Amino acid sequence: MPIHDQSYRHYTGERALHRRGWWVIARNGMLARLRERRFLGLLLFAWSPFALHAVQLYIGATIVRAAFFGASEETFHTFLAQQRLFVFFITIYVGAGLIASDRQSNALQLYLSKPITRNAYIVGKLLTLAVFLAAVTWVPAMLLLVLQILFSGSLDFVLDHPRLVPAITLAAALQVTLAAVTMVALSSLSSSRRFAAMLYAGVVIFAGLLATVLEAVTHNGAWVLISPQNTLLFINTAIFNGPPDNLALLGSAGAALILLLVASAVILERRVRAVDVVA
Amino acid sequence: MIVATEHLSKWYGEVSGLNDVTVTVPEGVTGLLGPNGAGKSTFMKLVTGQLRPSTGSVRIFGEPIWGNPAQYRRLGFCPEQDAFYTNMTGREWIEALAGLHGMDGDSSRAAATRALDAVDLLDAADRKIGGYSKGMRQRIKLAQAIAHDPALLILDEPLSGMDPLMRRRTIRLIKEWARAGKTVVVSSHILHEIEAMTSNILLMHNGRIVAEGNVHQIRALIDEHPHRVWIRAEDPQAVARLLLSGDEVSSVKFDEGAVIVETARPDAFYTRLTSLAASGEAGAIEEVTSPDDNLQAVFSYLVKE
Amino acid sequence: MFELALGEMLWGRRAVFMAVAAAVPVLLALGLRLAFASGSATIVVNGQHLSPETMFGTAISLLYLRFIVPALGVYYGTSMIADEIEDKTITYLFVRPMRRGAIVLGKYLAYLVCVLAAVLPSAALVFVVMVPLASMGPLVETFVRHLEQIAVGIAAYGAVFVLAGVTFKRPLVGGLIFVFGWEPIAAALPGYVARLTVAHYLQGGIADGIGLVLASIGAVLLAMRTIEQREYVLEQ
Amino acid sequence: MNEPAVVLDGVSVHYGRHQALRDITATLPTGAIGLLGPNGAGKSTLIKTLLGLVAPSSGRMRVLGYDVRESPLDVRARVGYMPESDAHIPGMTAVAFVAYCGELAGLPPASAMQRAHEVLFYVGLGEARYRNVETYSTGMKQRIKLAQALVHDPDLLFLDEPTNGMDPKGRDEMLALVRDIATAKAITLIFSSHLLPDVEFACDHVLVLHRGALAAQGPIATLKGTSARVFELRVKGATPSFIDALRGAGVDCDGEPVELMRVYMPENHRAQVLFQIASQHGVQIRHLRASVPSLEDVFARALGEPLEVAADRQV
Repeated sequence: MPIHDQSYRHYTGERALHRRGWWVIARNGMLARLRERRFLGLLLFAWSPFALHAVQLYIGATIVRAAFFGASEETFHTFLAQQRLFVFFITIYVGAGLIASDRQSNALQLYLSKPITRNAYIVGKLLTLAVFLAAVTWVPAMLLLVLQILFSGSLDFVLDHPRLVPAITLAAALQVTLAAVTMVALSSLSSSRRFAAMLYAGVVIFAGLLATVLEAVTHNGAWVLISPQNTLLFINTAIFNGPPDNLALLGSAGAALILLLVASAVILERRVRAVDVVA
Repeated sequence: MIVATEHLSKWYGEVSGLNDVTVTVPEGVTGLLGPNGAGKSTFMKLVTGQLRPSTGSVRIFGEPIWGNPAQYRRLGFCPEQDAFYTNMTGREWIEALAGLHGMDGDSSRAAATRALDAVDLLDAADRKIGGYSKGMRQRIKLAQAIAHDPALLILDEPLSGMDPLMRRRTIRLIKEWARAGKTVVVSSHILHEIEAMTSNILLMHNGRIVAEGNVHQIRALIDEHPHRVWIRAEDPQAVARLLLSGDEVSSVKFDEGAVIVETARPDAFYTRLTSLAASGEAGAIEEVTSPDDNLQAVFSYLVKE
Repeated sequence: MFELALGEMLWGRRAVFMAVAAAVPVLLALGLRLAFASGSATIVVNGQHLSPETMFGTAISLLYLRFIVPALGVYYGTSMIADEIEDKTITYLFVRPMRRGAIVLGKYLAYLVCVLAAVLPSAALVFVVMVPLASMGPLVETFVRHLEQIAVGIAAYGAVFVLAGVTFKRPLVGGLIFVFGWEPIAAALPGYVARLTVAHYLQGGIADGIGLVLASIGAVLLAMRTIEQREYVLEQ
Repeated sequence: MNEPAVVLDGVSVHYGRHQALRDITATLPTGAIGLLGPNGAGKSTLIKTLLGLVAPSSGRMRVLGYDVRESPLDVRARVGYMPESDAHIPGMTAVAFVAYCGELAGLPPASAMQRAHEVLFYVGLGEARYRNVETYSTGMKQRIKLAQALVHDPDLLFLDEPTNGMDPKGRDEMLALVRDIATAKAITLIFSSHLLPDVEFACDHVLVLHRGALAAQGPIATLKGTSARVFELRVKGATPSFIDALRGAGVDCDGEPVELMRVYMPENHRAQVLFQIASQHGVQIRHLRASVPSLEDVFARALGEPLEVAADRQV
């Protein structure tokens, strides 16, 4: 056919039916964020404690052989606790608009009209946030471990502390999952990014404040349960330093976190729908 | 004249919204047309006193509108944007706005009921506007414009979002208001709906008035597009032969069962055609129409992009 | 216009915000009162044992005058007109046969009535809860003085931010910076700088109070004139 | 593809107590189908049900040969959906947005990007394809919604009010696109709109819903039926005596002479009579046409509304 049809042509290429929709969403979400210079600045800033610790390890391993500079299980525990601040900022920066902006621009019905399941959409959005959170918690922590081994020139540090790697992984996983799931759930509640961000910030700060104040005033540890942040800290301490004397509190702390995750899942299931049932 | 402007212009910084418009709007329904960005909404905002003219003047009922709120007693405006107090019910909203016209409790309630009945929203009157469908929101907007029984109505895209039945009912409503002596200016992108309401138009493009008045008169004046007439007849060839004998016809084309004639002098041509059809000389002539004597054609001829 | 504005104040997030602003101090007062009653915690500030009465004085000036009253003023003042413009519902009010200034006046008065009705009782409640019955006598006089300050503060902040709301495009952010950024700094700076804030006159005596009320009326009138002069181009 | 695109068998949908769809049974042929109905008649519910986003309480549906309930993903992979309201994914350029939709529909990244460019040119957004979608005008937003529905080359396309909010030129171009897609590209098209002339221009088959039930269905031509002895007449130089003469000859007419009049011809009369009366009174007949019932009349009749013709007479 000498004159080719310039208008619409049918697609004859490859078409993988059940492509991993969630990976497409996550990858696109992450790339969109990585293009923003401000966010790269935030990520870099989030790695500054890592640099500090690295220098500390270097000094510990070379100059004065002072034990206090060397790594110990506690350094990783405090490192993860310190990263809490950056987890908070990144969760809000990346997470607040994840579903809220889609609702505001009506993108949700576009997503759902594509051959992806609702769960794929939710997992894709969760992954976008979780990957960045892991990048400022688990990844730097493991890197510190590797540095420690390199500097000390022997594997015995890891051998002496067999429980260290699983502990770091578990603690980081808990921190990332809790932040990601709750933030994405809050993001699905409204169509305004700012509202979701304020809600998350309000809950974390207010609950944290209240819990610490009441604990100080009443000298009773149980108040930790009302703030997800403090509960997480309590559990992470248990992970690193072994079970605390008050076992019952540890159990209820675990239950509180699970309850929070389940509640978020229910919110997500109800809010990510093709039809908002208008009475 | 109800609405009159003289050398009216409006500039937003360097962007020109309206450019030296001198126009008068007669009684009855007038269709305000033009592509996006032609200056229609700027024109309406000037006529309803929401914007101050940069140069020139705009008067309704002979008096300027900007900074002269008394005029709003006789003016009803239905804006295009979808903006409401979603927590109020339809009735409450209309009554509150009617109240702002200085009506006391009872008369504003009566006015509200009248207006809601006119737009067929009485049954949904006590539901919150937040729960209204797009079509119902459009009708409640119309209701607030007519509640105080104004003599001049400016409607910006009044039919958008309405379903076909509601469209037809609203078109009939607008024609009734016009018959009842109100002057109505309707802006719309849906040309066949304007045609159903009126044949008096105001065509704008690039901030200027391109044409105003009766569509058919305007069509007749567009000389670079000679008047085209489509005639369905038993024997199109015979009709063509007879018509060619006169000098009004400039070209002839054939369509199955019909002949299409172009003429530069429509009056002379139509008179001859009517008598030819009456005499039956060229056989029976069943239908006569002019495919491009309508708003769509006028619009596309005058608004060349 | 006043009824319409009153109606708008009492539904949706505006009412919630006001209720929270009024309720939080009362809750705090109750919490502290409980703490005192149970005796389990005594708050010692720089060595001197704080009694409830003095607590109440600082609570009023710090909590109300420096935080709640300006916050309400900023939120309602700026959003009064700016919200309607952003939502594009202002058009319906502009095409009514009344001076546009009436819109500002109606809304301002509705704001005054609602906020006074919420904040003053809350302050009274805090007073009753915090100050034990016995030593209430002498304090009543200063309490009334505090209530006046709060009322004038509400009027002043409201007026200033109504004016801001009518003139600027993004008044809320500017307002917040003014209240929580500029005012505390200015108070610390020497000389006349402090005079450039509302807070300064609030602390002052009766003369300053009256001056402030007059200034508020002036601000509202100016806001009314501005809204009549300006053109509000509601972009698509 | 001759087997029907969509088959609905007794489909009903409930939202809590409210019954959105009531036992719909219909077979939609390939080609362009108009989906009509007043607000709240269940149009968007039907589309969402066919997309497998809403589970029907009863009945079965087959779309493009797939059973919607069993393999919703297969259906949505072969279907394109252009939503009614403004819908875009925030913060992306047009070409990135359309390519992203292509990937979500199952195309590998490279093909998705290539298809995105092609489809954007087809809908007339060639030059603006690198601009951010938020900067688009209403007309351009409608076009990009069509582009994202076409990127994965669907066999069935749902268009919800595609010409909404566009100016006349934009609407003509969109309608030309829609007609080209349905006819030249052999893609079946379900076109939901309130603008009946648009539907009439683009579609040849129609489905009318009313309060969740099927009010009418079938090719537009047959639904319209033949024209009664009603003519549209517009004259120039009309005089009252002309009108009386018309009525005298048993030809009833209403409407204002200067506008379009409706003329009811008695059985035995032919059009010639009108011409004769007109020429006797020196009146030019500028427009005389058998008044073919419009899609609006079909719509009104399906919903049990009084016919336009009859309705006008009462006023």
